[in-house]
Amino acid sequence: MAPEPALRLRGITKRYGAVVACDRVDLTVERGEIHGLLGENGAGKSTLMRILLGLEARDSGTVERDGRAVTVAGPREAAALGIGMVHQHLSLVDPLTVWENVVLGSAGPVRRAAARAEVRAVAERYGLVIDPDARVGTLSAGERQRVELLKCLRRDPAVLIMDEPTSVLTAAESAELFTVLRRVVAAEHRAVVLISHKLTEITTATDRVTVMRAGRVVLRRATAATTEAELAREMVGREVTLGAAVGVLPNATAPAASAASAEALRLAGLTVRPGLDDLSLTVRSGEIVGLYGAEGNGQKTLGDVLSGLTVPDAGTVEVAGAPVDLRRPGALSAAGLGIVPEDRHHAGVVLDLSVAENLVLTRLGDVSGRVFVDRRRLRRRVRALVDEYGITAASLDAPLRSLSGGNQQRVVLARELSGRPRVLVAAQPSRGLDVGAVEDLYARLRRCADDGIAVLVISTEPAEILTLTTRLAVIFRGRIVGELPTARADPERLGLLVGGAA
Amino acid sequence: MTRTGPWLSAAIVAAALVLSGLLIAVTGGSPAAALRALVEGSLGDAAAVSQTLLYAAPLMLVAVGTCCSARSGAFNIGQEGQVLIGALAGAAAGLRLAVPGPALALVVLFAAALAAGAWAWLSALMNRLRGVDIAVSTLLMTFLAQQVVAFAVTTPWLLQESRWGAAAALPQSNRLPAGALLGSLGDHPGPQLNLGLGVGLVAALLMAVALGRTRWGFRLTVAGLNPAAARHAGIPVTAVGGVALAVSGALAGMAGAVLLASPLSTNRLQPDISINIGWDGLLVALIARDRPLLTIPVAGLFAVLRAGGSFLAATGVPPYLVDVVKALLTLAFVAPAVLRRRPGAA
Amino acid sequence: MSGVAEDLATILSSGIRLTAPLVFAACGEYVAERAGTLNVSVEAMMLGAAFGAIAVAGLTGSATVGLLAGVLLGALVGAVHGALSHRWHVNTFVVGLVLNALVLGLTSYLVTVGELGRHQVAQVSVPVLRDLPVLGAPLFVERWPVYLLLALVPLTWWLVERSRWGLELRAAGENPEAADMTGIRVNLRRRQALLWCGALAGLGGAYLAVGEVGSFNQNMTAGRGYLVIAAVIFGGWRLGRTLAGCAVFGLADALRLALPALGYTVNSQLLVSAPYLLALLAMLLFTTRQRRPGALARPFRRTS
Amino acid sequence: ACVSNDETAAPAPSAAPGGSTGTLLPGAPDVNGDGKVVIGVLSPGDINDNGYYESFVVKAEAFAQAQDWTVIKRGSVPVSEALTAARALCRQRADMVAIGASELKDAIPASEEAVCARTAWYVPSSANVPQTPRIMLSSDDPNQSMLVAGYAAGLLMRARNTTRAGFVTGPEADFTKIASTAFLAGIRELIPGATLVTTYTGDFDDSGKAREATQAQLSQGVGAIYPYLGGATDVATALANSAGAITLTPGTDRCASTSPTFDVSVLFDPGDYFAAALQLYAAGRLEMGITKTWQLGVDPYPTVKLCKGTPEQNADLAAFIADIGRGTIDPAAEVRRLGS
Ligand SMILES: Nc1ncnc2c1ncn2[C@@H]1O[C@H](COP(=O)(O)OP(=O)(O)OP(=O)(O)O)[C@@H](O)[C@H]1O
Ligand SMILES: Nc1ncnc2c1ncn2[C@@H]1O[C@H](COP(=O)(O)OP(=O)(O)OP(=O)(O)O)[C@@H](O)[C@H]1O
Ligand SMILES: [Mg+2]
Ligand SMILES: [Mg+2]
Repeated sequence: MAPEPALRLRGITKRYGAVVACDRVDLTVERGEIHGLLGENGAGKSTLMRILLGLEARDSGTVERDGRAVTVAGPREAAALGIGMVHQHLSLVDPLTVWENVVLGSAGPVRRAAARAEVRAVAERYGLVIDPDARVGTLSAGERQRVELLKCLRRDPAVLIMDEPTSVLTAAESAELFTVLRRVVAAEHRAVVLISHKLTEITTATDRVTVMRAGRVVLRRATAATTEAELAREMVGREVTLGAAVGVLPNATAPAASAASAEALRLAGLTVRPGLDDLSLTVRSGEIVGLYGAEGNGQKTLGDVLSGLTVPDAGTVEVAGAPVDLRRPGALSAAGLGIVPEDRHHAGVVLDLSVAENLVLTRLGDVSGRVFVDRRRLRRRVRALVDEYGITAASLDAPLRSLSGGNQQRVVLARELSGRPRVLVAAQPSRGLDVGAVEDLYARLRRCADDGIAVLVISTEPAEILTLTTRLAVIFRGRIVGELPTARADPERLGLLVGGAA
Repeated sequence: MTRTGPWLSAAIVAAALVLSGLLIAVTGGSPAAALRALVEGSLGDAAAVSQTLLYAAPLMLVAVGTCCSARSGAFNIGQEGQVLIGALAGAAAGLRLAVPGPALALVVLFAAALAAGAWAWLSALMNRLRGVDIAVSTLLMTFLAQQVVAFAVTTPWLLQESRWGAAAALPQSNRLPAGALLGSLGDHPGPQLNLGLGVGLVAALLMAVALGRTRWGFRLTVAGLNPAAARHAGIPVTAVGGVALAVSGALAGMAGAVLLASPLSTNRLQPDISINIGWDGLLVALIARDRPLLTIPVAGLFAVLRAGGSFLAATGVPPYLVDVVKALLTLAFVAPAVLRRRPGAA
Repeated sequence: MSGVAEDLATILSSGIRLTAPLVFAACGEYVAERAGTLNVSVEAMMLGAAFGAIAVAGLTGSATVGLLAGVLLGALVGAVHGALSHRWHVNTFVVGLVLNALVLGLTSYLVTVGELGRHQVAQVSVPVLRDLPVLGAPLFVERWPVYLLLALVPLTWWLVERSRWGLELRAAGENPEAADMTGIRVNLRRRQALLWCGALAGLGGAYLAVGEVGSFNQNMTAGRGYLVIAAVIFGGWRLGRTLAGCAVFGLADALRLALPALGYTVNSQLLVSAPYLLALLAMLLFTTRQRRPGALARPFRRTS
Repeated sequence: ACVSNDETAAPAPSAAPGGSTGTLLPGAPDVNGDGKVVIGVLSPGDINDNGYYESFVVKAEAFAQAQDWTVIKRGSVPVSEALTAARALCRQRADMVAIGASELKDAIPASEEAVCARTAWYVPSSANVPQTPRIMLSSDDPNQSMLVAGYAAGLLMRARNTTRAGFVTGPEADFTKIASTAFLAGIRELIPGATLVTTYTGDFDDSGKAREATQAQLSQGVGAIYPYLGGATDVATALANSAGAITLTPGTDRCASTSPTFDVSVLFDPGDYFAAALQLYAAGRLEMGITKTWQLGVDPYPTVKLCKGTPEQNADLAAFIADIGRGTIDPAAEVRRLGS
């Protein structure tokens, strides 16, 4: 008789309010296979895995391990069932050492010597070299990822879930990781679920693949029987050229900025330790420049600098030819730089304030006298913005928290553009947006460029970069390692650059 | 927000009161008599109401200040010390400055606000320079303030009371001159309205307007709710927090001056001049959910307990009961807020 | 010269007696803070326990039973604090201050109701060792609960630094989100840490009552709980330095009380404020080297 | 821009005149004529301290109970709330407001107010409270009792051949300094080279600290300990007992106490003075506007007694007390001569 699959999910459904993150999802993972799980942002992949791990309660559906229906109350129970996960957002505790982090989730007494020896042994077995006594806070992104892997592998999981494990790794590191995974699967007969946005990775490393879209499974196939083009099409829901994988207007219509147009944003020698290392970049008016790179290479720090959250150790930022005093709060905004931050909840909006208040957050001076906020002027302005950007909200006074992600994003964009900036920086702008919203967003960014605004798009998505930008720069370990016109780029070239092989 | 909130609050408050009643009964007292004494002492006649209003004023001032700092995200718990520093500065100004007549009362208020504001701002400074927790430093500085005042009133060349003859001088200052005192409308035992209450009410109103209607208030609120977004929006978060903390300290200091210069005290600086008004004011702000106008009724409630507490002795119930009731009431008011916040957060 | 030795012995033994209650409570507070709770209710734990110890000793006639009751009462305060701030997420400072006010009010109230009397646990003096010069009397003639410290301090260290519970506790105090992902019940660990804190602070308060003093009077802890918080901050969240902080505070007090007898005078206000000043200074001077728990005083609720 | 403190300083004490200028309150003891007699007592200290503050209340209660009067007692009144607390008593129709110690003297202005118009006032003083027409002052001279306390301690110390004594008290305030100085002077009457160690713990009620201060003094070989304390008295005394030191009481007669034990009872018990006043009050003969000055050696209180004195010691002490009573010894001068 055929062995039961290592893992079988049936009819898993999860709702967050009006959002159906997972909609009757079925997923089967056999022993001895690497199973690719694919889907655009917000398709519900992570949610599905969190449910599997017991971090989230499912609304309905069943989970079977080796043919037995199980209930998973939490990560610890999952571990007992042989399910381990390497998280997309690292679950490491910085001040603890590597070995302490590795043994953190297990039970029983802590035996120092044994634990360290074990960490060494596991590390050796999988080729993940690391010092067990190092403090995790001092490690690089790649090393942290290794710790995260070790933490999971140490428990000998029968089912190993990896949520975008390569997003912070170099190409070489990724290749090494897949070798390890291959060995784990072949020799030890484990099952692996690999979540990734990188189509190449999926096609080369997996045996079978499942594609999700908007919470539903739309494709289930042996990897050998599919192509990257098909996967991309299924993921997005329409025919796409790989160069514009997100499925919006092809890039051709974007006007190339003439070299003659003015330099609107000039970053020179920006250094933040750790994070940025002598980063220099120029964006001209009317140009959309993409800053591409694997996650964890300094994009976040750059975003923080341009949001005014971090003062760089060295380097200057010039807007429209004038240097900006970065120590003065709000100086960048005053100089004409608008920014849609990567983590909107963190730096973009105040969830407990109303839609109206969020819309005037950075331009308070425009709607108030010397002392008092002019409510009438505020409402007039806010109503205009809401209409112009098509923001859907129950009322202007509703707390921003009650808006959907797409609408929150629109609020930020509307606010930043309402100041008529010369430069617009958008960090991971499509993250968490559905296709329609992305289309709308891209159209708006293009229009900005057409209006003579210099646009800088910071993104980890090759598709986004290839679709949207006219010129791209690749960031690696906090510095720019290559710049080229987008027309001359293709995914392979980007893949090479991203690993620092410029 | 659900409709059950007020009912739940009422139920839990009732539970707190029943618990206090049980405490009295178990220890051999009469809960009914205690309740009657509390009401009579605080609301029974004109003098009682006047007394209650006298207590309400400094409580309100402390609480209004606490609203301001809490909204900015700076969690000040050193009000008791700030009240003391305010009283100290007020006494020094009132006793040492040769300002004529009622103007001196203003000088006393101003000096108290200035000194306590600066004292509180030190915590903001430590936070800015070395990341010292505001809650921790304001708490520790309360104990320093107590010693500073104790030193001032036991040191003859500072503020210790002038000695007459060979008799012992107590650890206290001289009485403030009449010009330094806050005037009252009416006099004991009739209805008496002290200027201090006016100061408290005006502070509450101004703070409500400032927080709700002005640019400053808006920026402060944003800084408190989301510092990162605030910094991005060009709001100097640490400076705003520092100002809020200083304002909070200044209002607590003013409460100290009101204690010192109103008929509530003996108009001398004494080590126990703050009579826990700082701690209580913090609780008032907490129950009022950091809304300045709500502090008015809540301060009133606490003032009722305080004024009524002085009548408890007659029933044989130890006045410490009032402290127990206050603590239980605070817990009662805080608990439903928690239950209510739950569904929203999911 | 023997005069100097005697003086030293006097100050030392007095210092140990003044330090011991602080050390008990500091071992508790240290654990609570490592788990992420800046617990202000130590004062309530100590005072409640001091009252409970004497009251129960009076009821049962046994000071030892009183001591145990103190431990339980302290833990009870810890449990209430934990439930309020780590189950219902009420601001932990507010909970602490309210509990302090509540316990002070309650004990002051109850102490007026009945006579409590005097109860004291036995003194142990270790033969031979007690005759050592200078250190003999201070170290080897003590009320027996003091010797519990010989086990409790290493136990506290072991629990936090070596046990799984402590590892999880530290993770909960440093990065609750990551700990949660790993399957650690953050708020449960924090509540447990508060229970431990309550039990030990309770032991400290009970020791003060039935060990050192032998009776209870109103507000008898007189701010010792706040001193303990200052000690943990002064110690930069390391157990050794925290206890050193307690010793400094205890010895400073001992010195203040002994100096007049030795013929010196000192400014008492300055000495009384010294611990708080020292704690503030320690924070101002050593911030970079401190191991302040990353999520100290930050509540944890699972959201994503 | 500074003016001197003196502008606001209290007036010089008026010499206490004899009984003749006082006024009798009509209707006493039911001064307010409501058919009940209510005595309101305010104390700045802990009224369960087993000592000075408690005694005041206990004596009042004992007397009132016998007369079927009501007593309202409030302990631990913050000094800054003295006035407020006194007014509250008047509003509760107290016939007499009695103040436990002169720290609460700022309550006195209430006696002039309309609410307290029909109320008798009893205020203890040690020459630091000015006389007003509406209060009865009960005054003693701490120099007298403390000098004699020192003398009594000196008698016992001489017998034991010790010259060092200790004085443990709470805050470092004027009245504690004065007490300690007079105590030392008293010892030196008998032992000219005697020394006194004074330790201020900062708090009359912090037992833990009082104990350590006592311990430090005992280790320095003091032969007599005066725990001039409140709630912490018993703890300090018990420790002194265990070291076999001579002990004295801070105000009340505790010769009968067995745990702890005292060798000298220093009696300046506010309760005794108050009981005497209440006696007059009950008879309607308590006058306001006068000062009753309690003279050591003349009145039964204040006084000092040896709990286990030999007949010679008792006689010595009695003679010394009598000398003070006759005025042959001027305590103030003695304190100036010997106290430093
Ligand atoms: N706690 C939550 N509350 C509300 N909505 C949520 C929550 N968690 C996830 N969602 C929503 O559920 C949907 C699925 O999210 P999920 O994180 O599973 O996406 P994903 O496929 O992992 O995307 P990505 O590729 O960006 O990681 C998204 O629309 C997201 O906004
Ligand atoms: N917690 C909430 N309280 C009140 N209203 C809410 C809440 N969550 C969502 N809503 C409302 O429900 C509506 C639907 O939300 P949903 O997240 O499905 O929007 P959406 O259609 O997916 O938008 P977008 O495409 O912009 O993400 C929104 O308009 C939002 O205002
Ligand atoms: Mg995901
Ligand atoms: Mg009457």
